[in-house]
Formats: sequence, C-alpha cells, structure tokens
Amino acid sequence: MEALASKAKELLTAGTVKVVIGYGKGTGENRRPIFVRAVERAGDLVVDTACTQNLATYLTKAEVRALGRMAIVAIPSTLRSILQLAAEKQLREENVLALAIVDGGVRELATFDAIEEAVATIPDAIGEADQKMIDKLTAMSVTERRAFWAAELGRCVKCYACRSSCPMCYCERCTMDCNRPQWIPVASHAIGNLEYHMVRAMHLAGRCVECGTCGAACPVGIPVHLLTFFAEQTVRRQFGQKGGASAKLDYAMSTFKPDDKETFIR
Amino acid sequence: MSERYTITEASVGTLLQALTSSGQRVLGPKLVAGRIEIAEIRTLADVLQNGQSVVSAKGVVFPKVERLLKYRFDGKNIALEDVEPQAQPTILLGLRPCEARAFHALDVVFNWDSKDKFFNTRMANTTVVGLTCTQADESCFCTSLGSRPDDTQGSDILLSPLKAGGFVAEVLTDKGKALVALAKGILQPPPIRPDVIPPATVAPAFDAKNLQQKLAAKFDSPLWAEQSLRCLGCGACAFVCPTCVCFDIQDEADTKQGQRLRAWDSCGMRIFTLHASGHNPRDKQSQRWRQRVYHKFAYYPERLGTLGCVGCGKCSRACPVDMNLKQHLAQAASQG
Amino acid sequence: MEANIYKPYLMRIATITDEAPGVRTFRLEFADAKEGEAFTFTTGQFGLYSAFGEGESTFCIASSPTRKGYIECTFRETGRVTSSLADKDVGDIIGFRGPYGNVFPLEKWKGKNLVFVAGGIALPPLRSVIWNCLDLRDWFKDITVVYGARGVNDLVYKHELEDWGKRSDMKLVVTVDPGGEKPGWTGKVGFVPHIVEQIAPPATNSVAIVCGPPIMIKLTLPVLAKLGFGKNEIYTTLENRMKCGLGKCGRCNTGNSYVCKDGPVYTLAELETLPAEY
Amino acid sequence: MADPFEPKMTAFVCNWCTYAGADLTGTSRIKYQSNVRVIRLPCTGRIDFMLVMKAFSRGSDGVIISGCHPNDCHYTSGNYHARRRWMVFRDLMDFMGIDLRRVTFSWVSAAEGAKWAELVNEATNTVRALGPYTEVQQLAAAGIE
Repeated sequence: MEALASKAKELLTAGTVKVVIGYGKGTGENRRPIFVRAVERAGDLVVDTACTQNLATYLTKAEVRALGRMAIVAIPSTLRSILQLAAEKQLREENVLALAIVDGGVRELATFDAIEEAVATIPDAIGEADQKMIDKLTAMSVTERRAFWAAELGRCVKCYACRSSCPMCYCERCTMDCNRPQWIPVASHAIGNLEYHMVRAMHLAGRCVECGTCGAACPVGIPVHLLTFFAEQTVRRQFGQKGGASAKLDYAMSTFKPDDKETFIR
Repeated sequence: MSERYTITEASVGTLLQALTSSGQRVLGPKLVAGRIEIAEIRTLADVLQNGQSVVSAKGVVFPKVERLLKYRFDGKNIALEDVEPQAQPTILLGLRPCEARAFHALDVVFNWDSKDKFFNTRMANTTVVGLTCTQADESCFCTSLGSRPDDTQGSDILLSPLKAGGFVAEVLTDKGKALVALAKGILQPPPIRPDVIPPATVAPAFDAKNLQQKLAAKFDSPLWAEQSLRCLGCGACAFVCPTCVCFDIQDEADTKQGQRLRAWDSCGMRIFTLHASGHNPRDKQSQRWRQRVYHKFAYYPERLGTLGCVGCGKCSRACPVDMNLKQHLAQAASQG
Repeated sequence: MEANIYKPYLMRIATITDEAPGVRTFRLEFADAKEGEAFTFTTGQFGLYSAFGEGESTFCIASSPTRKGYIECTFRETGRVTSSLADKDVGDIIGFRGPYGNVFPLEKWKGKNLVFVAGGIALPPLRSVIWNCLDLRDWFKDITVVYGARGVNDLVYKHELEDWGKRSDMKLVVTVDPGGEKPGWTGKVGFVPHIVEQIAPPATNSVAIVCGPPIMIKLTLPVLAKLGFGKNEIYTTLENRMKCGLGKCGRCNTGNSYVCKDGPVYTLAELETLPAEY
Repeated sequence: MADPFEPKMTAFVCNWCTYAGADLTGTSRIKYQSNVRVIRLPCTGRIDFMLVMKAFSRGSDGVIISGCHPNDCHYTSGNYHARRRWMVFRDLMDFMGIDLRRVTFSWVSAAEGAKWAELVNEATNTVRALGPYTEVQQLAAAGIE
C-alpha cells in the first residue's frame, strides 16, 4: 500500500500522469473508486482483497479522460480490459499507465506490450464458484435452465448497472437506447429482461475479460456475469481466442475462418 | 389518541392466517437467498426484524412495469380500451418506518394536480404495518431528515418489538383499525410499562433545513462534478429508492393490438432528457447527479412541501461504486 | 371509477400539409364529435400526440383557439413517434392528450405592440398566438413578426407567410441565413438577431415573444435588451422532453419548475430563476 | 374435437440462394408442408438471434434459418460471418433456456429445390411432435401489472 502511494506521488509530482484511478475507503468495509489528482491525497489509495471492481470502466469516460493522462490501479482483469480496449481502438498507449497489483507489490506497466507480457503470466481462470455454477447450469435440462433464468431475471429492474459498470460497454449510444425500431423493449418485464441480457451477453462474446464486475454491480444479485462468461467461453472453445489477451487481436465475432467447424448446419 | 395492543409471537401466526384467509396478500422485508426482498410473509419467522430490503416496497403501489392503456387496430380505426389496475388488497408487514413515510412522497407527485388512478387504487388497497428499527447501518440517515427509527408517519399500525418477544401495536389510522378488527381476539391489551427494545441510534449527519439553504447557493459548485466523477450513470439508486417516482411511458404493439406501459425511469441516465434532435439539457453526469440531489432536497420541499427522500439509504447500499448519499449530503451541508 | 389521465382522445387526420423537408402539419378532428364540442384550449398550450404502437410525442397546438372544430400540429420527422406520424395518411387515427401547460397572457398584452421572433421549426408555437392575436386585431397596436430559417425551403407555413406579407395590419419580415437564399428571393438575408436589430421594433409599450433554437434565443435576447425590452416583456416557450405532460414523470423538471405545468410559456425574468437545463 | 396442432414455422432465408431454392421447389411442383412463412433477407449475415426471439415471442413454434453454402455467398463472406455468429448465439440461447430443437439451420442453394422441401418437412415434423412453443410467448405477457 505504501509502495502504491509513493508510486502515485512520484507520477503526480513528475507530471507523468494527471490522475491516479484507484481504490479508496468507502462506506464501512467497502472500497470505492477514487481519482487522486493531488500528491497529498496519494495516501488515500488502498489496496487489499476488497478491491475487486474493475476500474477500467473509467478509462473511456469523458469526464475522467478530460483530467489528463491516467494511471490506473490494475487488478488482473483491469489489465485485460486495457488490452481489449486498445484492440478496439478505444485507448492509446500514451493515455494510460497501469499500476499492476502483483504479489502484494506494484508494477508500473507503461506499454501495451508490457501489459500483454504480464497478462500472459497471470492464470485467467474464473472463480471456482462461478465455474461450478456454469457447469451446474450446463448440466441442467433446457427447461430447468429456462426456469432458472426466468426466476433470476424476474428481479431485474433494468437499472443497467451491469452495462454501466462494464469496461467494455463504452458505446456512446447503446443499442438498448436506440428506438428506431425499438428492438429490445424498454420495460423490465419478462421478455424485455430476457432479450436485454441475451443481447448484452452476445455483444460481449469474444470481448469479455471475465472480471465479473457486472454481476457484482447488480443491486438485486442476478448472476449476470455468468452469461457473459459463458458467451466468452463459447468463443474461446470454438475459435481459440479470448478477450483481453492482446492489444492486437481482431474481435472474434467480426472475423471468420473458412474452416470454422460447426455441427448443426444441415 | 391512538389505540395500543400487545401481540404475542404466537398470535402473529394466527394473525397471518386470518389475513391470508380474508384474501389479503401479506408482504414484507424477508430474507430470500441471502438478500432481503419484499416478499410474501407466511410465518413469524419470515418477519425480519432488522436490515433493509434491497429494493423498496414502492412496487406495490407503483409497479416497475404497469399497463396504462390497451388498444386494438381495426383497419384505419383504433379501439381504445381503458385499464383498471388489478390491485390485490395488500398488507405490508414489518415495513421499516422510513419506507412507510415514503408513500407520502409518492402521493404528493401522483396527486398534487391531476389524480393518478393507478397509484391511488393500489394505495387504497394497501395497509402499512410498520416496524420500529432496532438496528441501523452507516447508510441510514432518517434522523438527518427530521425523522426517527420509530416514526409513526405513514404507518397504519406501528409495531415495536418487546424485549420478551412479541410486539406493541400502535393503531394509527382507520385502515389500521380495520385491520385490527380482523384480528379480534388475537390482540391483547398493552402492558402498562411496555418493555420495548430501544429504537436504533442513528446519529444525525446534517440538518435537512440547513442543507436546503446551502443548496440554494450551491448549484454551480464544483462539488457535484467532484462527487459524481465515479458515478456510472446507471439507475440502481433510483430503482431501489422508495420515493423516486420518475417514469417512462412506452408503447408495445404488434399489427393487431398494443398497449401503453409505464416503467420506472431514472434521471441519472443520459437518455432521460435526451431530445430526438440530439440536444440534451443535462448532458453531463455531474448535472444529472445534481438533479437527483436537488430534486429530492430542494425542488420537492419548495414545490410539494415535503422532502423527496426518507433517509433509508437503499441507494447507497445498491450503488455499484459506493455513492453514499448521506456522506455526500453531509459534505454539501457542511461546506460554505 | 376514476378517470384515466393517460387516456388520449382519438383524432382523425383531416388534412396533411407538407411545410418543408421533413416537416408536416396535420389538421386533426375529434373522432368523437361530442368530445370535440367539449374541448377548449388557450394559445400557448401543447399536447401529447400518439402514434399508436410507437408512443407519444410532445408538440404545441399550432392552430389558434379562435378557429373551432379542429386543432393543428406541425412536427419534424426526427424520432420514433414523429417518423411513424409522418407515415400516416388522411383519415388515419392518432391520439391526443391535452391541452396541457400554461398560456400566453393575451389579456395582459391588450393595447400593446407585439413583436414575434421565430426561427426554423419554432414558428408553429408562435403561429397559434399570432393567428389568435390577428383574430383579435383591435386588442393590440402594431404587430411585427420576424421569422427566419436556414434556407428558403426550410420556411414553414409558406402560404400563410405570403398572406401575412400582404396584410396591412401587420409587419412581416422573413429572413434566411446567408447562403440559404434562392434566385428570386425577395426577403431578407441574415441571421434573426441581426435582422431584429436592423428593424429595431420600438420597445415602449411592447412585448416580444421569442421562440427558436437555443442559439437563436441566446443571441436574440441581448438584442431585445439593447432595444429596451424588459425581462418581464420578453416571452418564450420551452420544449423539454416530456412523457406525461401532467407534472409527474419528472422528465421536464428544471429547477423547481415543471415545464409541462408551469410552462411552456415563460417570461425571461422567470427563465432566469431556473437553471439552464432546457 | 379440437383441431390437431399445426405448428407455425418462420423461415429466415437469404435472397440469393435459399429464397431462389424455395422458388425452384415451387416451379418444380414439389409439394411440401405449408406451415412455413418465409421471410427474405438480403443475406444470412443479417440474421440476428433477436429475429429468432421475436419470431418465438410473436407466436412461432419453430424457426428455420437458411442461406448460401460456404464459398457461395453473393457478398463473398456474409454466410461465414453468419456461421460464426450462429455458433455462439445458438449456445447462448441454449444456456438461457431456449429450446434449440425448434431452430433449424441449413445451407440451401438456388439449385436445391428438393432439399428445401425436405428441410421444411423435417423441421415441421419435429416441431409438430414437440407441440406448441408457449414458453417464450408466456414470457412476453409476464411481468406487467
């Protein structure tokens, strides 16, 4: 933690960055995103196991970008987000500097290549509980799965916290907000919720960095991250490519191989 | 002077049975899969004495999606069909006093000028049995808004838990009396010196009147941009809120028929005020955050004579980035 | 049984007039004649027009209350509802809720000079009040209308502009932005604020009614102030996004004002007490 | 006695191959089941899973999706893109509880009139045996008070 504070001080003093996006103390034991712009606030930065939110969401926010060059306290998923955002031309190397939290220390990663190298050494398995849940769901009958999601999505109020918290949902105008035609219903009734979450997962297939921030953001506790995890795994399994692995990869869903192998087209 | 009764733990079950068999739905804060939801209360064990539901009970009177109108396409003609809200008689049992007070803030909007029959029908069919809070958390701030954990406002009956088990029931309104009438023989006279569990201690964080005065001069303060820098612009705060009343109206139709629906909406979302032309009167998140604060703490009192907030803290607990309303308001009230 | 405040009147499209590219006027008659007889409104008010299946959209009532038996609305095809409305034919049914909002205080304007300043698609709200004033011509002294649009094609109510131009009891100045003129254009060329400054309508015993795109309003107000119009003598009409029109849905809320209830008509003095969120 | 169940089938087909193929079925006077409503799109690349969802929520019991064989796309690669997308959304729909037995994918060229007839017959028979698909339709009415 001290290492991080002194690193932040160093970067801000030298003017290398204008803001350090990191975690600070929040309500009770919560951690909240903070934006350190003054050297004397560097001590507010906190690093511990409660820092689980992927802060990369802020890297594409106009208000934050307006502050100037950004340093970001990065957990592994944040590093992947940076690469994916870079691959999607949403981020330039000169805009951002990652302060990776590895083995309790801080590593400054100033280039996408350096981040890519670091990411390659980090195991990318999703949490055990999440994998178990996905396995459990895949083992169910389709009727059981339908019932499961109907119950879970029944609580959805379409607050869009999942979308808003996702680092990859940076679109200025989301398809949910387009109404000519109104493709996905606005209201959070059963079909509106199902279609929304299906579209969200589909739009993240091949781009999801599996941070789980969407699921954590859901106020009513719907495991929406399982949908994007599953879509991401589907892409990985079939096309051997995963979101957030490199700043140079093409988006798996906007390309193809003539020999893509499927089993269901007659 | 309100009537008082004692209700023992054992008789709560009998009461629940009496209510259910009279065709009423009993809902209240209940632990469901590790979350507190407003759900059906079947037994005493379901009645949760402490903790706040994630989403408020406002959906009972203002559902997240509700039908306002139906129509059929008939050649060039349209056949309109009026809609009557299907409001099942509902008892909200064990509702927190802050939430009980919230119905007033909804009522002033739905009825300040024209009358909204959808809200009114549902409200008329709802009886609120409040329950004094004996625990609070760091997001609670009812006392900063001139209320307290055992506030009777908004409840038809207020229950206060007794140390020895059971509750003292204070009957406050005609709806409350009607409910008591259903429970004849179940209720007992109150103890002479009721030994209730003391209400929760909630230290005031600011003074609402003072805040309102401060807001008058703070509209252009950089504070709002600073506070909202981490705001994601989602609607979690508004959708869990017991007083947030902003809504959207949406048509859904096929080639034969259609319906007009009302759905919850949030001023924190960018498209809330976005014109079709692309012009947006509140284009920045800081403006939208400021709108949320001002609407509840300045415009509501100025215009409708009541605060648009009850201090329940649900928004703070639901926020994915820990926007703690109490802290932010205290900050606004303490500066300059 | 309480009334459903969200239930619209059914209106039959009686005529459709193409005003400018993407801009149309509907003349609407009540499908139920009895409802039409009971219906009244005052100039300045607006309504929510519905294309069933798509939703509702807010526009002013563009006709004058002195013309009975119908209402008119003029809209530009921009979003989901207006595109659907643009597809409608004569005889089709649309919905209308209203009238909503406050009004232009004509009684207060009695005996005064009136200066109307409008830009582009913002003439429709003023058209209602202009016709209303022309129909009550002896109430007022001089009536001046300054109307500007980007180009000649973008001017709305072209036929009425012709008629107004011929009238001796009013002064009409039509202008188009530089570059928007066409061969044979006899009107002015220049931005609305400049033209207002040029023709300098007298400010004594006068009121100005301004409606147009935000930039036009922003630049016209200082001109009027310079000419001597007081803040209580300048009126405008706001067009915030609305869903209910009833002071409930919260969308048009600006400061402690609901544009749908306290507006859409505001004096400049009133407007200055509100945050600039419109 | 109630009429026996006849499924409503919706087919999303590309303009250049399958639609022409279906045309050939007709001009060749090959008989096939009349349950299918054909919706012609420029290319399979346009076929989004939301079309399938809309079909189901508006009353379809089964959906057929068909276009040009790989390498034959009028727009060179639309069907390759489509295939990739189907490979993902099919799994996702299944994961979210949509009954995939009701969605049939195929390549039918402009010369394969007989294949089209066969495809429609088989898909229709499968769905007829499964019975009406009410689950998504029920969802479409749920959650409104």
